[in-house]
Amino acid sequence: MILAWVHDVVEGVRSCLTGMRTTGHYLLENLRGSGGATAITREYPEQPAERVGARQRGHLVNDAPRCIVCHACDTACPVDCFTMDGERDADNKMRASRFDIDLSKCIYCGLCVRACPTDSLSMTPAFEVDPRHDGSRFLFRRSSGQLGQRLDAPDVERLQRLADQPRESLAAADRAWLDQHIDPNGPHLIGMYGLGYFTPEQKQAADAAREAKKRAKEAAAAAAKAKAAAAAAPPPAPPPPAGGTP
Amino acid sequence: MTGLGHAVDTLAAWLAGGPPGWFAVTLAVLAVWVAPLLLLVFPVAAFGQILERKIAAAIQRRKGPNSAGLDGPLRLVFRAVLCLLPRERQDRAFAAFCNLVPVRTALLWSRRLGLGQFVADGIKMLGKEDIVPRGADGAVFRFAPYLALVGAFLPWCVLPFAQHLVMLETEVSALFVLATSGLVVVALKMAGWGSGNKWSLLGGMRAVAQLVSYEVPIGLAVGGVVLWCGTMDLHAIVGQQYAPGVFTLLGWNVCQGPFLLLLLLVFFVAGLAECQRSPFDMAEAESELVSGFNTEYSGLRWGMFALAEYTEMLLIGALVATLFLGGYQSPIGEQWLLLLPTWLETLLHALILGAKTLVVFLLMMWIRWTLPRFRVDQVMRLAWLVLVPLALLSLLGIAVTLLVAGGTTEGMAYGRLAARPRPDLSWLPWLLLWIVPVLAAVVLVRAANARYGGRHPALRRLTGEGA
Amino acid sequence: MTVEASTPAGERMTLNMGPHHPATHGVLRIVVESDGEVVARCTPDHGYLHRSIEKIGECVEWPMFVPYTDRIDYVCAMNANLAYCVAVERLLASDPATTVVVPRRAECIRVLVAELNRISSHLIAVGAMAMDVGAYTPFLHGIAQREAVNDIFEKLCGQRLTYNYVTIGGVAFDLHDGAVAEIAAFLDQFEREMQRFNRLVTTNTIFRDRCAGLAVVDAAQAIAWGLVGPNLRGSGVDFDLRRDESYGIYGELDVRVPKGEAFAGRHGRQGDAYDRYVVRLLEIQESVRLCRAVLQLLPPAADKPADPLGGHQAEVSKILRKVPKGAVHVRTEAPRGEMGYWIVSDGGKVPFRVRCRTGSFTAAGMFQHVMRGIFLADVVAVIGSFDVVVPEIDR
Amino acid sequence: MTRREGPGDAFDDRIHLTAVDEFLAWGKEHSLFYLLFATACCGIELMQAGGPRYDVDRLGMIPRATPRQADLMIVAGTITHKMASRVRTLWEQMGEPRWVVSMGSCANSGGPFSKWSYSVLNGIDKYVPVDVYVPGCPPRPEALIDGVMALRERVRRYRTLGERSTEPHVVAGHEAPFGARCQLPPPDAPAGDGGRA
Amino acid sequence: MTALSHEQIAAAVRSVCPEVGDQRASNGRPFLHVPAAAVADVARCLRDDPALRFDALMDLTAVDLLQFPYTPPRDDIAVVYLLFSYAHRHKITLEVFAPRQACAVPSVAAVWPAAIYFEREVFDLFGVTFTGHPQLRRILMPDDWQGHPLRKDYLYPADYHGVPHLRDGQSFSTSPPRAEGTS
Repeated sequence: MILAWVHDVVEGVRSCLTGMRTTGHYLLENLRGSGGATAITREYPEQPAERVGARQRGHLVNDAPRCIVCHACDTACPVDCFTMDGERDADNKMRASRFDIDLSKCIYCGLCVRACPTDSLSMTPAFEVDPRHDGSRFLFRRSSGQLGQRLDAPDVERLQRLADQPRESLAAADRAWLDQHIDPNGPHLIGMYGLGYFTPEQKQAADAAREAKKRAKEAAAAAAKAKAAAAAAPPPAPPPPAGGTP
Repeated sequence: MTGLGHAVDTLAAWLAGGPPGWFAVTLAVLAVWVAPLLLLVFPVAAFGQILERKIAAAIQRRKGPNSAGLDGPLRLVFRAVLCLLPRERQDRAFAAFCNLVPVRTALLWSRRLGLGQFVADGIKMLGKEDIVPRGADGAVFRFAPYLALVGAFLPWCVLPFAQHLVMLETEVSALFVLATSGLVVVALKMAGWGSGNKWSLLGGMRAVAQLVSYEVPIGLAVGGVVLWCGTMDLHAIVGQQYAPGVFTLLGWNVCQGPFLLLLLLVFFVAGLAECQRSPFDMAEAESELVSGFNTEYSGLRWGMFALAEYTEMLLIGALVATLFLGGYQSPIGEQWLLLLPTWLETLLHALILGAKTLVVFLLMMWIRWTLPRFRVDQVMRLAWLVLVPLALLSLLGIAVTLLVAGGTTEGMAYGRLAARPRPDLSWLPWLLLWIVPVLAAVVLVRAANARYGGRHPALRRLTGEGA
Repeated sequence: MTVEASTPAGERMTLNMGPHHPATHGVLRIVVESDGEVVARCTPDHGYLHRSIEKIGECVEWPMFVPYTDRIDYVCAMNANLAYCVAVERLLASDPATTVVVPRRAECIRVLVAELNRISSHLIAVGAMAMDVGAYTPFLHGIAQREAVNDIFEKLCGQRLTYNYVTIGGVAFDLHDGAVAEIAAFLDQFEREMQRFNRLVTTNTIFRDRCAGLAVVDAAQAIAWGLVGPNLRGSGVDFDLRRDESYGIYGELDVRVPKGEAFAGRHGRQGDAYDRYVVRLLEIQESVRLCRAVLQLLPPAADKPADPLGGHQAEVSKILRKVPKGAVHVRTEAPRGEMGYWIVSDGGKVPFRVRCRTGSFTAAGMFQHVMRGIFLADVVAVIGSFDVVVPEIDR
Repeated sequence: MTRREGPGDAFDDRIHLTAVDEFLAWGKEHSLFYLLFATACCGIELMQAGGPRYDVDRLGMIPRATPRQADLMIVAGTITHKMASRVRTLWEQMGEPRWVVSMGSCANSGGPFSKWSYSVLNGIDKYVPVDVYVPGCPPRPEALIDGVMALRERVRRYRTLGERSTEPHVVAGHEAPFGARCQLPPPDAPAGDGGRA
Repeated sequence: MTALSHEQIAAAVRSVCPEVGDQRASNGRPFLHVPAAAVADVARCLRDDPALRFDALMDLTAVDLLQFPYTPPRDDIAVVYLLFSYAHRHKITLEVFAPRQACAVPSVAAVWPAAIYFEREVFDLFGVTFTGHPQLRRILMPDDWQGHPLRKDYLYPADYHGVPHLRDGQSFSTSPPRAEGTS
């Protein structure tokens, strides 16, 4: 029994000393400083954040000019964080007129990036979101009622301009306008990426051009049809009686 | 320095004209002794927290606090000095001042070393809401931190800092230390009970059980020293440890045979437990009891508990130094130190004691960040089944040594301390005193190892011993 | 080692441990009926993190569920991804028309990342256990090692925790440039660091004595209570799905299975908390060995670097529009033991039922059985030794 | 302590009150003890942030297990309906001044569980006022530190002695351009059986 | 250690409980259909028979068959027992149909203690009552939660204790419809 006691005490002391040797090793290494130090701290705010690799998923951004509004991302997204509108431009190609990503919902899973056929969606390594640094990537909180509101380029400019001023110094009209468009307590954190891709004039022009094209196409089709009808000698079968079933 | 005692007397006499005499004496003692001591011990204890965080960081491969420098307090001072200038000018002046190269360097280093951290922590605690929970016993809850501070502070009164720097010279100062440090028990119990929280209550209970148990090995360890030195006066114990010659450290108690060395270990371990340090921090075991007895404390009151803990750590360090490591004596060439002018000698002695305390203090931190925590029953088992038997064994050994030694001989006079009788040990018994118990211990350990063997092979593989 | 509670049931103190308690690994709540320091009875209360992932499985399409598997067990998301993907592949294989063949390189990468993630998961497990027992430093050293794994994963797939890397039919990306050398270098230094870790805490007598003889579960009990993985092996049952029901290329690898052998010697018993802890450490060693073996097996990358894994992802997503009708139960060995997916498909693009059986759930079921007559301080050690991760219990 | 009102008061600019306030705010800023409160995935990243690589101790942040001693609650992870009242209780147990960081998509808005889940609270801001939202799923520890730095900006403007500031919420690691005071939800949260206890 | 085939196991079970039916799922996975009343006896037999020795309950879960393309359609709740034998290394799947309205199944918690939690979970999420269970109460959802969420006809709550469940702007309030593509 005494031997067991002695063994326990001695082993206890020895193992504690072993532990202290291990920590002492770290202690000395790190107190000595850079040489041989095992401290792996990155002093983030002072030093820039580490960019580990190109695949890093810091933030989701959409390169709006390349987006064709195919909704592939929308379909692939498990959380439905996209809100997008598309418009046809002069060449009858789809372009994003609005592409919002609710960053408060986004789970950075990358499924949309994999689904994107034009590679317009991508994950950036940067995770800091600074609305003041990049106007094309702008974050607002909005309430659900405001989600449906459409902001055009001048609106966004106005939003950005007013953003840098303290609220107290704003005119009442401006303040009201803002309250109408964003809500700091709103649940949706919306990154407005492709905002205002069309100015109203551009949109009008594009619509007009597309309309003209469509009309021309229809006219051509009608002409072709008429020609074909004229060419076909036997008259078509009699139409079914009106009303379908008696 | 009897001068200080005179100062107390003079002040008391001067004050005695007005208020009643006891009040004057109290006031005088407060002014001359307590205030400076408070001003010395508590900032050091607060600084100990930063030290601890830095050490923990180094052990854990981190950097530790390095963003809070002294610029905050400095700006306050600046604003106070330039209070008549408009704010912008103050700012400009401050920026210009901070841009001076030496100031900038100093601020940079203060930040790197985290010097401002404990200022910031203290300031924050000051501004923190002082919560007394609804279910708490208000008076007990509020009073407990003060009591803890008092308990941690009182033992310092009898500690000899230098030959001439003892606040209270009594014949029974060792007993005084043991008695007053027991106040902390009450404080912790009050905190635990008064909080009206089950975790606090459990923490308080644990604290009481642990502290009361560990008073026993501590008492036995002190008793061993008292037995060896033949006095209960801490200052006399320090004087007893004086040895002539270059290597003054040969006279220290710790060199007086393996039993006193063992007692040092017992005292140190029990001291760790007394100040609730890991591995004995069951009373505030974070992963078990949320925060133990101080779960409900916020702000400054919590800060007081933390301060009390660090003060007590310092105290244990100082006691280890005083009882076993020659107190304020220098390890080599002590007799030359006595030839210096009194003020210089006092200063050096205080610094030496501080250094010894610091070493023990650092050791406690090192242990804290290395070892896991004991369980309740293990703590008790350690106290009663390991430390107490070891202490008793040492006491027995010391007693036998004293018997075997051929009576007593007149020791050395040390400074203003008179010579005291000491056990008559010539070199051969001294050598035997070391060799015989150590040999016995080695034999016992080898036998135990042979009987119970080593670890499981898998564990050896894990630690790389097998390879 | 159990202690009898002497106070009668009516006079005991009821302690609410959690849902916010520093040692309950998240939001586990355990109602402890204690007689002073002794636990007389404890009742776990779950569901504080019940996120209805199984319901979500019935709502989202087959590939869209993969990110959710990350969140079933975020400590080892790769293994969780793998479990689901293997199950879906097994389901697809029931019809030759929809069978998906995973390219060999992808299989190797899967095993590689699964084993790396097992390492990092066990690091959390053992580190957290050490922290619960009061040693904070080993936990942070474990975290430091985990950072290295995270770095590798972040380079590989861009995320540090919820990877969404293993996909149905393969993996999302090929290994990044220099990955093999990087992983090999990591493994080397990791082994050295683990030795220091073990010297610091595993062989520490205080730690050992706190875990030895604590919450002993013998083999029959472990099986009956449905313990799996390291908890089961800690009780001495020699069973590992990687070896005994191998999936992927585990069949080609020589998986050695450590099991509990009363590592604490005369202080402990087989199946105590210390055994479970040490088995995890031994599994870390085994995973290191497996990683090295896989690196040897790894076939060269395909010619087209952008499309390295057979280029059948588009095809797979087409297949996943119409998954054959039927049910499948596939279990894989995650760090917390068997992760069994019971998947029912009604032939559509959305699963009809996704059931995920996890190791922590049954381990948590065992709590009220083993947490009786132990000390209050041991409650956290027991939780740590079973290595429960709360979302795995609650899902 | 009384304080003169009025924006243009020169006395305010010079008197020590502001200086002391500034000093107190400096202390708070550099000593944000955070509540050790982690529910899900983000909790692991929170641990990693406290770990050697990111080391928030550097910024004077140490974890506290009890809400009484914490200044900052980092809501890391999914909050379910069952848990939400506990979060509220914890928040109520913290002493003033206190701050809340919502970490990750789940705490911000329910994130991946906002659409199909029946049991997840869609955003912790329904229960406690949030100062900083950190996006990410989970956010990198660096992103968390980024959010904490934004919070420190906010703490710097906290006035202990003078008038309390009416700062807007902070969004995504940076302050919202415009904001109102944080509005507390009605304290209807059932007390449950002790959130922390 | 001799692993038995599915047919052998089925035969052994049928000798205890003749009503046990056998079915092969479309992907070739065999089930044993056990009448609800007999499941505890069958379970005991499966565990205790030395040739079978199903000592482990791998999983116990349920499927709501309400929208499953069965012909004819049925709305039962199928409780599924996945058994494994560590001794013999063989597996079997039991399926029990419990009628939707009064779904009660005998508990197997006395046979495999692991079932305590599994059955509580199935009770919580599917509303299947396990008779003879020692502590049958909700395990994941709060005690005052309405309904059993994993049933296919479960209605999402509008709020819980006054806190709205749905984000403003979310519109659905019923169980999500089956996506197209299902038959």
